[in-house]
Amino acid sequence: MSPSMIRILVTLGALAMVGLGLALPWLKTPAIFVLSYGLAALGVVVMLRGGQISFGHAMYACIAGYTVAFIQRAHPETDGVVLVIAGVAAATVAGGLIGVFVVRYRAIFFGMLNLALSMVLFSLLAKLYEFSGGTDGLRISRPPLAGVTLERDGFESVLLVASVAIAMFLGWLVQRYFRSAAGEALAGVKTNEARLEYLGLSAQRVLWFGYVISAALVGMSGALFALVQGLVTPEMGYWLRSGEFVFIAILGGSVHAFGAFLGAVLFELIKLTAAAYLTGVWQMLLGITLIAVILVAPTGIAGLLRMGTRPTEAHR
Amino acid sequence: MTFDLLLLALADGFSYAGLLFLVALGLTLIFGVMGIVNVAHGSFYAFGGYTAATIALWLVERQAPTFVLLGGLLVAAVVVGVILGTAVEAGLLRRVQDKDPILQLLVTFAAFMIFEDLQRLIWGAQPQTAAEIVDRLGNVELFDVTYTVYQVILIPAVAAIAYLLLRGFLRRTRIGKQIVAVTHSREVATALGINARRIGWLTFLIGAVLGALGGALAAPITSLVPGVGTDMIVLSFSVVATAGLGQITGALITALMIGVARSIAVYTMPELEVVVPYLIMVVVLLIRPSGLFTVAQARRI
Amino acid sequence: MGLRSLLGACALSMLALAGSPLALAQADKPAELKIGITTFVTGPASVFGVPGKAAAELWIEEFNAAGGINGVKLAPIYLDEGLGGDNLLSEYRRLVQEQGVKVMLASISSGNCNIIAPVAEDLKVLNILWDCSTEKVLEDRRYKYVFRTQANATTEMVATVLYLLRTKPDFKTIAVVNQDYAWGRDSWEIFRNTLLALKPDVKIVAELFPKFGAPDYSTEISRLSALKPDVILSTAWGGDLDTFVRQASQRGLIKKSTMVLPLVESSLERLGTAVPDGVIGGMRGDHYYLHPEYKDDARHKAFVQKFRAKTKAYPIYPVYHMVQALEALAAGYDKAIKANKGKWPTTEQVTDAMRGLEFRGLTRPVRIREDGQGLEDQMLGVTRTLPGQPFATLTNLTLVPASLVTTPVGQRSPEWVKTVKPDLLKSPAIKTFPDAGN
Amino acid sequence: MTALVRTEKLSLSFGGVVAADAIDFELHAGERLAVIGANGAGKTTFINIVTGFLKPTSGRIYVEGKDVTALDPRRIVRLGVGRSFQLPQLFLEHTVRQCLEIALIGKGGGLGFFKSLSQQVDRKEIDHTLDLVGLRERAEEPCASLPEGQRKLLDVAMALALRPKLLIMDEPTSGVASEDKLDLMNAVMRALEEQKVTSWFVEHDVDIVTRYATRVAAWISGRIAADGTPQSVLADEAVRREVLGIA
Repeated sequence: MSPSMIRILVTLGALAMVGLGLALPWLKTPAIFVLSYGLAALGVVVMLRGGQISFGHAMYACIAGYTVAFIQRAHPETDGVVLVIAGVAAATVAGGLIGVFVVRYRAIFFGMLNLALSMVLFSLLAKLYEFSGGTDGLRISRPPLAGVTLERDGFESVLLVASVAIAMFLGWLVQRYFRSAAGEALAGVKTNEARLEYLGLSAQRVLWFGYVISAALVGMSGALFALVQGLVTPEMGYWLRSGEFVFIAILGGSVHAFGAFLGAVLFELIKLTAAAYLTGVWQMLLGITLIAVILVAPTGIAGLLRMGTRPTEAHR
Repeated sequence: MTFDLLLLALADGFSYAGLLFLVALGLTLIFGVMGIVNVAHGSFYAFGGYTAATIALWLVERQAPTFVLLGGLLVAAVVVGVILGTAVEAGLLRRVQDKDPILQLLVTFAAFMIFEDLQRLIWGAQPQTAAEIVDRLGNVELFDVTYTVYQVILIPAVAAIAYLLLRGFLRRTRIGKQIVAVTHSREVATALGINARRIGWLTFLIGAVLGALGGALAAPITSLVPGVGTDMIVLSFSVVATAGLGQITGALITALMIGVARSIAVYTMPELEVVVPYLIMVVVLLIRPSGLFTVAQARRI
Repeated sequence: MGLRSLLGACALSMLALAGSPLALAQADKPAELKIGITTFVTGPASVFGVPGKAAAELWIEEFNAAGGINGVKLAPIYLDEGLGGDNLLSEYRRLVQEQGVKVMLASISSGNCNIIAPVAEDLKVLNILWDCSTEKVLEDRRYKYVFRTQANATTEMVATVLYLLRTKPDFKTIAVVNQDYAWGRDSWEIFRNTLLALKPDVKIVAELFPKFGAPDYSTEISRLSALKPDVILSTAWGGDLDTFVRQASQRGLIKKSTMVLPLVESSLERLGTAVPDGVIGGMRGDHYYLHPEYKDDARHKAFVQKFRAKTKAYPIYPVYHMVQALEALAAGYDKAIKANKGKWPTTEQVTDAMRGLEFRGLTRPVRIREDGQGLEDQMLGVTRTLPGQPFATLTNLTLVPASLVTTPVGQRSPEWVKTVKPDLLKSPAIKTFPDAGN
Repeated sequence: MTALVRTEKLSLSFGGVVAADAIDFELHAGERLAVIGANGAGKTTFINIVTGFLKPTSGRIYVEGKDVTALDPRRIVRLGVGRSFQLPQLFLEHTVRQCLEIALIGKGGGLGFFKSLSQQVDRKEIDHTLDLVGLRERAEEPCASLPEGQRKLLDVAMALALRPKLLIMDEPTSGVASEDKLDLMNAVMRALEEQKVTSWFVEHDVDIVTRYATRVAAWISGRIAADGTPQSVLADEAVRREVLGIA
């Protein structure tokens, strides 16, 4: 699929999302959740490009979400834009610090260390009731957006349009990153780290940049999620949530940045279908889908649609 | 904390560690041979528990003697381990064995999701248990505190027996030695004429039975509810990672360490109880990236 | 969302984009009244959700057979709370905004009630908090569209303290083992403050909050056995309560200390003979199939029988809560229709009617205050396993009127419970039922 | 004149096995060193130590007089020591051209995040390197589709792209059909000649050693048993017995 085709597809998808959301108000929240999950999966995709899988990335969504909640608790009138920026910043800084340690690890060890860290965060948030509200979490009331106080409907419309714009912009940015020196080197970490070192490049440094970028993306996801749900809970950082992000990333495929959003749409569709028609078996449905994708299309939907421009992806 | 309390904490810790160890043992064994972290292991635990509760209930209704009840738990573990283990290994993992390890891990994750719903479809949402066994085995007193024989004696004993049997099996039998060989190097073992595929399947079954045995032994003391495997998988995972993947004795020591640390936390700083296993795991992994008991291997190009 | 509705949605959005606004016509009297019911079908709280759902199915079937509300039948749509807050929110909105649901019964989880209440207000949909107990949701904010047809945590905990002090006035030490989430923490805070207001010399020797869904309480039980408190409180429920009670009973802890288990009624049948005699137990209201005032009431008795036939179990409190919510809904519509001179009311007319509404579920009548909070009387008792019975019965039952133990409108529970006076213990409104011949 | 590479009593042992035994070694600019020795004699281990991949138990390594003993491979690479591998180390998900582009990241502008890598690096330079090793025609193909010989060439080309002063090649002709070995070595040596790169290669084929090397070092059990002109080393009795297997 040519880049211009992808551009048209993405634009159409974005328009459809905004159009549907505005026409059918009940679709707004699922649409924002899709974008939020897509952003988080995009963060996971960045790590997958580097050949690393993290079963703890939801902790960055959690960090961003709680940052939003804490700031709002301290300063109730804080603008939503500021809250989101602060949330992303907190996740990014945390990613930078944690990254220094975790980029020394590879494969299952990388995954485990991230998992362990996220479980420490999860357990602490669940336990420190006075501080974090325990497992019930903290409420977030509707903040003004760019100085304007809105009713729920308007607020959600603005949030939807903003999320679409953010997702498009970040997706484009990440795709640029994949093609840049740092991004190609990241893919090099996956296929041949030793060679990278023998080219005078630090695989750890390359991976660290990727890690920070992925933390920021998941952080953005968490901040949006917190605003639209109006509540943050430790559940946002539980390992199952991280697993869902990985799930979506694999579903979408890591050959193109926008694959993550396709994955998120499919994921949400399955969940909503199951909720509406097959109560109680949504996990089974998701599990079967995942196995089918791995067996039939290991490069995900993006791979099926040949969104990757690399020849190898077509050759596989 | 007084000495008495420390002993009480040890008694609690041992019993907790016993269950944790059985589950972790299965997980680490499977990793050693297959190189896969099996997320569906949590489901083996849950299914083992539910099946044991069902069998125990049926036996109690028929006034079965205590040793039959205990045998029932064992049967449940073996049946569940063999059926689910075969389903996951032969039904799924074999089809993806030449794929990216990330995808292999995700296949077990998918299996876990499917089992979660399956388990609820079979046993419903009401809590289930097999408490009768505990009552029959009676109590012991320790510093004026009553303990159940089941918890402070039977569970640690079963864990110890499982450990010794497994170690003996791996060291002394032909198949056991083959398993060890595959753990060290699949290629070399295959070159030596070992059927690595069969060994993989067998190990997976043993691992699955151990996971299910953990659940079956938990059934008399816990209430089985949907989601019971979800926490167990990450907890046993932290034992395995802290010990070092594939380390059997390491898993035993780590399970004891986590079990005792956790119960000491309940006595001294209850707020930290849940965090303890994960804190230990993070600290250990930061200092010794491949776990406490793994011997570092030379890198090759 | 299925493919069909997605396609429909696409078509609709095209229309919308083409500039034809969707006019939502207000039919005078609908063919049926769609109501959304959120309940746990999955997850640990399905111990409440599944019986609650069964109750709804049973009640609605009968109600529709009898003609519904003025000939309008109820059409329930069930949502699974086990999907998690974000999905519940999406589904909730889909029901209201796409399916045209006018009344929502949501929800069991206090966390979900907190998420949903402000949404209901924004969507202008009548929402009945049918089972959650957090007192905060209606104390923190005044809602127009949100009501609770049962008591809240304050009512339940203050009544429990009263019963404990009346039954066992001389205890010196207490320990708590609650689940580590809002209900466990908040219920303890209310209980503790009330207790200290009524009996300041009580010593709290341990506050344990094992995590929600903990598989094992043996360490906590060892510690409590070493501490030997006179009273042990646990507001745990479901599998957690089962495990705790079973382990405490196996290890003799229950014989050493008096247990106070405000939600034990919902576990009695499952626990069988594991519950020893002498445990102080509650039922989140006055819901008991052996309610001394209603056990022979024809409607109650028939319902218990039908429920047992359907589920092979005795009804537990969420079953009664579900019936209360549905009865309140029916009564609210009836009242609004009368006020509207027989015409089908708007949602706003129903919400007006709900305030001050008095209705009866299967046990004592409940009145809804102007802040939306229901006044539901509380009953507590002491466990006793009668010979030949497969599970324990609550005896020595005492009914505490809700008006005595509920935070007055406009006040907040944390402050109010500190002002409770000891003479409350002797209030003549508290009614004790002598056990007849057993 | 300072040696390009010098080692001082370089030793490495693991688990009781001595892989490098107090090796003193020097390599000067302009030399073409061939290293011979039986499998397990320590040839590759020595390369791994010199390039920083393995750390010696004792001893020191100098590159142009600078002590590099504690440095990582990438720092040593930056001092002008390039390396190719017995098993070609390629980026198998990339094309031939992209492999070289990645190779040039360190040289041209570092880790950019926004500008496309193919625009960041000098296309002509890559074309030139591809011409040198004769891979220009396959530039846009995925490197996973190359036959072994061309993979070896690409492996060398990636190291060469950095314009090293010294190129260490670990068995450049292994795994290549014998009739293609000379073509491959010709292409490699032509490229090295053109860029005036000193070379050090491990080789088993005596014919290739005599044809291309100006100096030969023979490894036996973690030591350099003989070092000198090809004629003298290949005539050495111990070398003939232990390395070449000629009685």
